[in-house]
Amino acid sequence: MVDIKTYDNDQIPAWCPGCGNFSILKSLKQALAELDIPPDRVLMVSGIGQAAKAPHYFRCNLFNGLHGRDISVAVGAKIANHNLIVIAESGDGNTYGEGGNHFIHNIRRNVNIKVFVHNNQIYGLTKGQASPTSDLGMKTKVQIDGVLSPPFNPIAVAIALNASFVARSFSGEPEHLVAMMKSAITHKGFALLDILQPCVTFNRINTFKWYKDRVYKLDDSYDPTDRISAFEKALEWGDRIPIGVIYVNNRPTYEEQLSQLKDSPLFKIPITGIDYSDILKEFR
Amino acid sequence: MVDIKTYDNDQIPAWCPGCGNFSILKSLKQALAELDIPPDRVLMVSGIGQAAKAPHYFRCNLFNGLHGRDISVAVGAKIANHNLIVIAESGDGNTYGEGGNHFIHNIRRNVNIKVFVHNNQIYGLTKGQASPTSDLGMKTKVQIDGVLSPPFNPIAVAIALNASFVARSFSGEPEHLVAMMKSAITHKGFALLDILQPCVTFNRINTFKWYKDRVYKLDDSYDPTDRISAFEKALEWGDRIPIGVIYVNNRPTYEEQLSQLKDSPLFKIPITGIDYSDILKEFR
Amino acid sequence: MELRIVIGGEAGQGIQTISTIMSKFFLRSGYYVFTEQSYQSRIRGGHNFTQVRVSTDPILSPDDGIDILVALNGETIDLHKEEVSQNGVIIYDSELINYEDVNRLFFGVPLQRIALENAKTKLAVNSSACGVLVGLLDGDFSILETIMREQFKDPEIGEKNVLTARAGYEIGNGRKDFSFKTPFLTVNNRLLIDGGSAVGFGAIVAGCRFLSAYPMTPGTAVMNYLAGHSKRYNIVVEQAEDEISAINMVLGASFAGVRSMVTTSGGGFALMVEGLSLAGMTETPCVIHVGQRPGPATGLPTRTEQGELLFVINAGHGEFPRYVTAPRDARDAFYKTIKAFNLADKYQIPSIILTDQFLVDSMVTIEDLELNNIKIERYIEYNPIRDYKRHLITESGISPRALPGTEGILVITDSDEHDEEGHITEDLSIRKRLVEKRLKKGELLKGDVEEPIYFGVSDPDVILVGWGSTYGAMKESADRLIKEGFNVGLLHFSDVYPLPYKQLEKYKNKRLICVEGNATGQFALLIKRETGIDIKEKILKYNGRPFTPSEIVKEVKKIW
Amino acid sequence: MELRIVIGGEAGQGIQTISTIMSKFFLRSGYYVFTEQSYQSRIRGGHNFTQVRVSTDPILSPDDGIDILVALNGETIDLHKEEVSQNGVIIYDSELINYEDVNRLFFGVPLQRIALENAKTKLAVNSSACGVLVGLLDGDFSILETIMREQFKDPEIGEKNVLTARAGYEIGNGRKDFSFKTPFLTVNNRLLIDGGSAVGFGAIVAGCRFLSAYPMTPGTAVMNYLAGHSKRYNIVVEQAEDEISAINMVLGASFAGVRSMVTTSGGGFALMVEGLSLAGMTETPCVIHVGQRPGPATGLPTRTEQGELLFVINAGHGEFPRYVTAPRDARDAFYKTIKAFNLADKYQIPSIILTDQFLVDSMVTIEDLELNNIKIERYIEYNPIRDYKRHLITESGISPRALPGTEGILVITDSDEHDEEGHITEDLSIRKRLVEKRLKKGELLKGDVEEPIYFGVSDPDVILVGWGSTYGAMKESADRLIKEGFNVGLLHFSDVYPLPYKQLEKYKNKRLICVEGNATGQFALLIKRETGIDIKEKILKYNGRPFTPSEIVKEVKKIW
Ligand SMILES: Cc1ncc(C[n+]2csc(CCOP(=O)(O)OP(=O)(O)O)c2C)c(N)n1
Ligand SMILES: Cc1ncc(C[n+]2csc(CCOP(=O)(O)OP(=O)(O)O)c2C)c(N)n1
Ligand code: SF4
Ligand code: SF4
Ligand SMILES: [Mg+2]
Ligand SMILES: [Mg+2]
Repeated sequence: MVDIKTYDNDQIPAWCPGCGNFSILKSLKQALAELDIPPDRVLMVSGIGQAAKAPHYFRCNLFNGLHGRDISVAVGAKIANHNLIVIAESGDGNTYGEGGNHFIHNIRRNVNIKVFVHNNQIYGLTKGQASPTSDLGMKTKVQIDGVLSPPFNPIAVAIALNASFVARSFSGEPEHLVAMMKSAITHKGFALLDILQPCVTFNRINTFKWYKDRVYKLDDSYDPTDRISAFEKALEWGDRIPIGVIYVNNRPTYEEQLSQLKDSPLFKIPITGIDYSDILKEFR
Repeated sequence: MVDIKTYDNDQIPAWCPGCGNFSILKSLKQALAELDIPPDRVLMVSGIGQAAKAPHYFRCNLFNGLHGRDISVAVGAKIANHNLIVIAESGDGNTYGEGGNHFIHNIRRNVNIKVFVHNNQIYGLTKGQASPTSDLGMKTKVQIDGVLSPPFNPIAVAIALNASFVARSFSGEPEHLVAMMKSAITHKGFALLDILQPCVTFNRINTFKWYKDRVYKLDDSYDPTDRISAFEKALEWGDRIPIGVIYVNNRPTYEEQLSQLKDSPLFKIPITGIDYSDILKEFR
Repeated sequence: MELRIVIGGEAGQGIQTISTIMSKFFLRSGYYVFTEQSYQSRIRGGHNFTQVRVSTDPILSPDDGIDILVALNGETIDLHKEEVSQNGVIIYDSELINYEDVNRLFFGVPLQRIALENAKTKLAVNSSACGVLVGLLDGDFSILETIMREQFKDPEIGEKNVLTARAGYEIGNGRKDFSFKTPFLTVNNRLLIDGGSAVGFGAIVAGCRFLSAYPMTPGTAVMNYLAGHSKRYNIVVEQAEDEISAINMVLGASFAGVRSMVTTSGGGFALMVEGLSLAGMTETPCVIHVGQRPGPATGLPTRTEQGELLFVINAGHGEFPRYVTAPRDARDAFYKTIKAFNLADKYQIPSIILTDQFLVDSMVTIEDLELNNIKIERYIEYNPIRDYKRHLITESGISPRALPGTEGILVITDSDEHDEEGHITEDLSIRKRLVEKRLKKGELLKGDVEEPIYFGVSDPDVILVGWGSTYGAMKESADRLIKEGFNVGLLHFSDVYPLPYKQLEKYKNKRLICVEGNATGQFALLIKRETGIDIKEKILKYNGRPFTPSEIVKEVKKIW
Repeated sequence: MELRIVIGGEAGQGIQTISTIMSKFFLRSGYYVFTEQSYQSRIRGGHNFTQVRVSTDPILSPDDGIDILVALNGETIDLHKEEVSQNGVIIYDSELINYEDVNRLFFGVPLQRIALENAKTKLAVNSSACGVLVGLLDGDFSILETIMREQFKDPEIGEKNVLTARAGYEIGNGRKDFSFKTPFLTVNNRLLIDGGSAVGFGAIVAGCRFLSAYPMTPGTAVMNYLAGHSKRYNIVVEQAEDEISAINMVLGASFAGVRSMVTTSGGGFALMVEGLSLAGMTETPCVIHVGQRPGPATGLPTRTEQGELLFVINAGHGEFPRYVTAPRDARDAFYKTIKAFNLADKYQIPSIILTDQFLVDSMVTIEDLELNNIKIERYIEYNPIRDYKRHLITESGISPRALPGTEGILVITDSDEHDEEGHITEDLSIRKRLVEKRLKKGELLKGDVEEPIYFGVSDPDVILVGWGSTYGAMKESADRLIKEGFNVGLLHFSDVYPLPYKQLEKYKNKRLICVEGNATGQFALLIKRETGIDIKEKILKYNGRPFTPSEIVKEVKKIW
């Protein structure tokens, strides 16, 4: 088995002490190790934000791109080399805000990538503005009267888009988190994992305790294949917040449907020594 | 009452004969006339596409902007002058594709604008590529193996986002369409009206007959305030397609929540002759 | 011999079909053809037209004047009859179009009736028109017949259309007073190609195996081309949800090792500008095809302009090198597309292919393409490298490129400023070195750009300076001016950035006139910025239509 | 008298609080202050520092060297001790930082213990540090006390912090060997203002009542400023879902009659480029604040650079006029922001305010702002106009502007090419006239740009040329060089596009040296492109930090 240490590198996290990101970082290392995936097979793609720095603290391949655009990069890379395990890891502002259009359309596209969102319900790196998932009424330097728009519910939206795999976990439940990460990674298709993550510096509402008091694990009696009940479950957000696999819908991935990718990853297909006479004929 | 002719101008529609857009154009004129709204109070905003040309064929104020960005322009204009009736009118590609991020976040924002989408399940103006709402398997010059991604369901997504008003109609049912338009316009809040519209040139699957055979009107027994059953209704798409008001959720509009807009529309508030000594004090 | 045919009518009447069939017909009859399309941003109605210009000599542009006008509606006659030459003719449907003015010029033919009688469908009206044309021109009907049979997959429909065409041919051939004739000349190996297909074919030959784009005229042509050939050549073509996604997908695919491109127009490119900067920062090769059309904003979606030169050269926040080439014709577009891919890989930079609607949509006859000498170089290290650093600082500024997934190494890059390994850094001395590394590549790149073509007399009084798709019209106008005794030369650029300046230096003391398809003289500004040479005289066009040689000749004479 | 204080430590230790309080303290004591911030893109940890430069004469930039180093952690001492001047001092927490090297330079104070003892919280460590500083400098404690009481809304907390500060004061004032003193000088009417607030305040005074933006350093400062004043001044500040939405919302609001702006940085601006072109086409006024930071891509998010000049000038597809101003300091930023709004309305064009992180984040003492003479002109017709045409072709190119909702008229505009009424058109002769109409406004605009400041000897041998936020450092370096006997002048631009060229023409035969905060000499390229003047010598800096006068003096001497 791959040792969890294989994933360590010498970068020092630039996060605040006590930030929920640390446990997410560690959990992902553990999940990858437990799945026996070597670092050179993993490509992490991230956007910009505190969460999006996470992949720098892993030993693995990394494309740290633009704010909100990581899912597109991840999809391109996966199409080019579907042997890679491609994980897009970023924050809630990045993925649900700036990147919202890629979020919704890639759920439809169903490329086999994993999207792990550190959802701290705030813009951390830019010093505490509201994010799409911020609670109503949260006051910030920009939202001086408090947030006016109800929070974006990524789980409900993903279900509305008939996503292939939708789960939620909490950075304060590392065991659960590792399990969710493993399920997401082994799932064949686009997998969304929304991870509740306390931001100790800017989010004074949704604290560790706030989450801890509310989250509960879905048990075996819950059937994640029923779309309507999954939608109902997705709307649960208040005194009780469900964590676990909320919806699964095994549908063909994008890659599977392309005959171009059947024999070999795209990047390996030779591009020289090809006979183009049929094209030339079209021009005559 | 405002005469429907008040809305006519001398522009000649650049649409194909038989296109579903004609009846939508006429229905909106009728809805506005029946609501007794004079043209100079109406601001239509549109993006780019065949549908987005529609406002040129109305006598009213018009900002015909960029592909996919009309909702943002409409929201800005409504904030600046909330006395205007602001309608964003465009196609499915425009609103659900390029404009997807504005679609989802403005549903949350709930500015009192109306979004009328001519949903022909195709990109008309650019000659027939798949749109986000195209049916699985539809073949085009780009989608040579047929569409691989399941269609974007605007109704379900809007409900997942707890939209204020969500309805569907069909260009082939002008009476129903006029009624839906009137409900949307009189509703206080962001109102989405998805209008099924045959494209006689490029969409050979979802023809007038195809829609006609499938659409059915929701009757009084249907309760559009129940979010879960609305979601269930939203998933109905196949042999039977419901039309009508699918979901209503009366929540405060963005404008209502701003004390800045209480006394006067923003554009009327004087900007000269103001005493700035309190600001100067902050710098001393 | 030269012949100018214009086919006009509403969108949806099949103008394009007639012009394509006829262009092929002339090609196979041994003539040179240039076919230019003027169409509106609508699917049905309006007024569209196509000019098919035919010659025994190579031609690279449309020209003013009409010898045969095929009018599919009455409006076409109204709009174009003044342009018809003295010994020209106007072909129109004598049963559908009531046209009063009956003189030698007019040639009424019951085009639709012929179609109905022979093919039992109005749709075959295109075939009757082609038949009439071939007959009128004393062409070889068997060539037309072959083309038609190729065109229709269903042999039965093919047969019907051939019948229709033959009926038209008989009528056309009956009119013996028409002075232009295009009998069969010779068998040749030439190609008939449009700029869009040239870029597309170039991309395929270059090894492009991933294209992501959002439809936008005229960029869509390249997407259609690659999609049409995707099965045979293992190309993945993905329609993105927006242009931002398109460029980012392409960067992901390129990072993972596949030659990748986007295709768009100015408005779509505007949305890719942040991604362009990302390509610069992460040193990820990519190729961007920008088909220009008149702006600002949506502008005139189906028309042509050269209005994006300064925009693409300066686009993107921060400083990084890029290669910009503006192919001068379809042949050049093919080779420059390949060059764009090679330079993108060599320097790990974005390459931009700057065409326009005119180049993309026009068909032209070119001599056979030489595919054997084409070099494809990837500059990728497929074997693991010890202590691999994606952004290693080297003498040239170019770091060895490896792919993620290569066993035993890790490939790391970052949109933030990074160290050589690719990790985010706040070390300002590293910052400085990385800036210099990236810009160094731009210096080297200067050695790879192609100097402009010079054409004309050896000691010219006046030199016309141009770039991109204006080449055909400018070359022909220079030709004509020289024949008329003007002491003129032409300096024409295809690679535009970095700007090749040696030829310019050589001619800098001549009287220079810049000819451009925009309103502000962008190329003149670029030349001034890069060389200090101030071209004060300009011939500018910005109404959405391409230059014609006649027009340039006239303008030059005006200011001579 | 001059004094340079540097406060260093980790992000989150309150460096900014100390520097803000101390800056205010010096302001109210009658000194000029310039406070510059160097911070990393993180919330806690790392190494940040602030320089508070104090003088009896006006100053507009930071400078090299330190007279007092306040070290909140040990790393600060390691990194900065070499810069501390001979008669300087290093203040550090003697109980938390173990520092071996004990000599005259070091001044250990139990800062945290003082805080705990007096305020019962570590957080008050900032107040103890301020107290020590004021004591050491023989400052007027009552001024510090007042500032602190203003700072804390809760009087009890204020009291505790004053207590803490006083304890620090006693310790600081005990050290009498320190040679720099800042006793109370005079009461004055000066302001302490940072560039971000200057733009924000300028916008409010200009009548901006709608701002939409997506957070991005350093643009966010302006959003925060307007949000902070939104209730009092009826401003709507809306955080957009992305930058594309921000610019489009602003265009909607502006179209409907409200002065509106966006604020962002290069990367966010990249996403607004299509919207910029839309503003150009629809002739909708808008103001865009772009705070530059080092690129490409994410680059160094919290650092400074002048790397976006050519980008913003050339951004957008198609051709349309724009106004670009790069304020040279906070005072200029205030007035130029107002000018940007006025010109946007006058010409119905986009105006771009091009600042950078250095300008936005630095605080400076300026003489009182004159608000009475400020002119706000909207150029809007509020009364109905007969046969109103939004894009009427006029002599000047400027069409009368009316607002939608005006009774009896309709306001129509289009991103497609349109006729005078605003309706989409395919008429190519109208196209040509509309292009000319739009560009004509750009010609007129040239009459509104401000010529650069010339400063220096009357017949200089060398002229330093600069633009934007480099002014302070360049002015001071020119000052010093002149004092040292160098025959030097300074030509400094604030309005950069259209480029004012009269002064340049005047000095074009002098030896010019361009000083810029980028790696490619963008302003020199712009000057060459616009005037042909080729500035070959350049002093460029691109490590993310601003110029200092000492540095420029050194570089100039090197190449003199
Ligand atoms: C195009 C663009 N816009 C804005 C930014 C500035 N920015 C950087 S991170 C961030 C928000 C981060 O929030 P989130 O994604 O939730 O991550 P967190 O820091 O909370 O982990 C923003 C707005 C940017 N880098 N690029
Ligand atoms: C940024 C940008 N990308 C692409 C286009 C090209 N474009 C114009 S209309 C259109 C699609 C139209 O589809 P839809 O919105 O469904 O409208 P329809 O024509 O079907 O009514 C596209 C892709 C554009 N104008 N701008
Ligand atoms: S600001 Fe918040 S999210 Fe960012 S590192 Fe600190 S605690 Fe974590
Ligand atoms: S292409 Fe389709 S949508 Fe467009 S006008 Fe024609 S029928 Fe209507
Ligand atoms: Mg966050
Ligand atoms: Mg459509």
